[in-house]
Amino acid sequence: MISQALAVAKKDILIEYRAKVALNQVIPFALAVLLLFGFALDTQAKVLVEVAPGIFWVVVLFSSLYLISRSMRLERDNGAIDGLALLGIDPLAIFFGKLLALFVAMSLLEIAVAVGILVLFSANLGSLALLAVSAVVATLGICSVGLVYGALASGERVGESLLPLLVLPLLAPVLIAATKCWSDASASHGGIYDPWLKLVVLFSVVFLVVGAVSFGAALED
Amino acid sequence: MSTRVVRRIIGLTGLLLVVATVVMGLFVTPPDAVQGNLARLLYVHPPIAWVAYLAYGVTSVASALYLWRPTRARRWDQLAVASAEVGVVFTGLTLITGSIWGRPAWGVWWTWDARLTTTAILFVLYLGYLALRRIPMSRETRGKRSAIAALIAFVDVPIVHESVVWWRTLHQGATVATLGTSSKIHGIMAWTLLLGFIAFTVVYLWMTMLRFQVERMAEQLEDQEFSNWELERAKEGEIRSEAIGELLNDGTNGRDNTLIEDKVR
Amino acid sequence: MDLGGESDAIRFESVSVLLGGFPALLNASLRVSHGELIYLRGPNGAGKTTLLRTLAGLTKVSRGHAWVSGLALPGAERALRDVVGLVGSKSHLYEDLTVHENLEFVRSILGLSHDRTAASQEVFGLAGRLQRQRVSSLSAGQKKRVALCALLMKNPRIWLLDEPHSSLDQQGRRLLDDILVQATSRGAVAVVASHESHMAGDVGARVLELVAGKVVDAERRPYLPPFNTASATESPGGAVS
Amino acid sequence: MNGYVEAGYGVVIVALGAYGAWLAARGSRLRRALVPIPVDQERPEQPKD
Repeated sequence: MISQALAVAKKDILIEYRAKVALNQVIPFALAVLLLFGFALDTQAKVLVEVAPGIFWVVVLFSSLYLISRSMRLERDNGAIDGLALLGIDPLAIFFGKLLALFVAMSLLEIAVAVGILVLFSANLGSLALLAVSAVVATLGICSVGLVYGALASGERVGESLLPLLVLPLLAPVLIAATKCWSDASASHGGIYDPWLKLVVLFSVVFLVVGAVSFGAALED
Repeated sequence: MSTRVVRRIIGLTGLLLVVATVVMGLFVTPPDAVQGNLARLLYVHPPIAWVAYLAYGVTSVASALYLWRPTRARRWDQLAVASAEVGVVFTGLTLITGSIWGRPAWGVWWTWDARLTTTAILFVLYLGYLALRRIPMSRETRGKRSAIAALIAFVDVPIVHESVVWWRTLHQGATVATLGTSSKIHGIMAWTLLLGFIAFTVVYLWMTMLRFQVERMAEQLEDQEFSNWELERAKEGEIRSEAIGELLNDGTNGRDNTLIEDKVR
Repeated sequence: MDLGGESDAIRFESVSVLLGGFPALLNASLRVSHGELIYLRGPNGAGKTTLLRTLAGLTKVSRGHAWVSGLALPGAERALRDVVGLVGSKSHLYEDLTVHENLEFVRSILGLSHDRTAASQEVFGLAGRLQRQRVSSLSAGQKKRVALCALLMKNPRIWLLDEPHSSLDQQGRRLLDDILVQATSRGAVAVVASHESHMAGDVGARVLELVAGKVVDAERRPYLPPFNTASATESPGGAVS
Repeated sequence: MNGYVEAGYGVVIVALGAYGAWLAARGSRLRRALVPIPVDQERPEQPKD
């Protein structure tokens, strides 16, 4: 199972390395949105610093939709998902393999957006440990929710435009808790034991379990 | 047939109870000491919100029963969608009546209070659920996938609620509790509120039964069409030469098909 | 489970498959013994692809019962996928990966040896510079060769091929026929949907015809367009069994 | 009273009424499609006689 999952992850990362969709399309998109937020909020330095954590997660969530639907589209093109089924892969291996690959792409995206916010909004990071841990855990939750819903809406062309409607409301707790984590971190009064981090962990653990349990059933017809 | 009669009786009862609630709420009960006439919304808003949560609870249970193999049956999927659709209607009404109440009471149409925000997210989640069901899929696939979506939403709602409570701890307490503990709630007001709860629950019952029947009949219609397919598919492969000749005849499509040379001439 | 169903390689008993309410297969019955090579033909929309996908466990049997390689359908789809191989109208390949990377992925999932990949690539002429080519830059025929190569690597008990001849060149077709003849002589079963069923005689295949979702023995109902009797010469091999 | 109360009651009654009516219409349309009434089938033939 683990070797199969790693093979799936390796395949997805290799495809990303070849096609560079995250690097050439999604990250520039995220940075463009950051600039637009700057214009919309009238470059009032104080406001920008205050809302920076929220903007970070909103931009990451919106951009992640592209990565998620890209990840599922890979398997739909040429009926690759049938190919995977015919190779007899454990759906759990597909889930964790794709999760790992999506996580890598999301991490690149988050680093780019974070750097963009630091430079453009002159925000400060504060407690780096809290930031890093909350981002990693939140990303795992986002990816697993995204993959399950990607599988639920997959198989049909109309499904792709449905993904945001299905995923975004579910991710409200992550947005709230991860944003608060960053706020606490930048105010430097949060440590690893920040209460908001607990909510992020709760969400991600719940959705990793739910995702692992339901991904196979969602994929099967 | 008998279920139809039962449904009609339930429908009529619901109608009568709603009419009674409206009459009691608008004309019989006295205005509240604090909120005045505005408190009359108490008899519709909380009951409708309760029905919305009840509907999603039914959808979740039905979805779980559909997903669990030993109890998997078409009726659970049909019940899930019936209850979810009625739930969306009631959630929409909860948001609207809440907003109408909030404007004069708090001075704003919307406040980021935990209950309101959770209800709004619930509304969007189940709109997504209904949209997912509209994607063309085989019946079994749709049943399974939408049941998964319903259960994920069910798992998510408490987390949303908790996070919003933490996020905005400043919010007024539960409406019923506030009015109840202030002990200014009149006897007749309590009875009317109870009447409202019963009335809208009966209406929910009627609507869900009807929606369930609609879903059921739509599937029966699909099955009925299956038997027609046999005749239709048997005709496949016939080549209708006469019809082709007819279609190729000039002038039958109402357009001038004559060659350009003819026109020039 | 039915004993008769287990002794046949493939057995369908009035199987219907509904695709969104449309019965792509309608009360189809079918028996195939071990070691048989089947050519499946029929007009467009007759259900050939659906039959193959059902045999592969990718589409569920809606009504009726089927046994494939002793596995009962509906029910054993997951187990069935381990013993079948399918090359369909879709290549199941990743366009952004090279030929070798695609096959390497298949190899690593199936846990095969590197030698096996190399030898299969050699057979299909995919070993040289071509293996470093991205799939997106290949022609339709080359993609088919890659898909068939993956199938050969898997060496399934049941080979399912949907129009494999359509984009292959002469050499490719002979190669494929050779593989199928050798595989079936070792007890495997091959079901090939093809319009080129006049070639069936060359490989000793039995021809089955699928009409409007039902399987018809070619001997009983010759495939003749209703008013074009001149094309009767198109199906001389139809009666071979 | 004060407009808000009437609006609240009105919205609820109109929305539930509309949804209920829509459901009932869908139900009766499906019921008609499901059970082909023999009388309906005979009617077109009557003018021929």
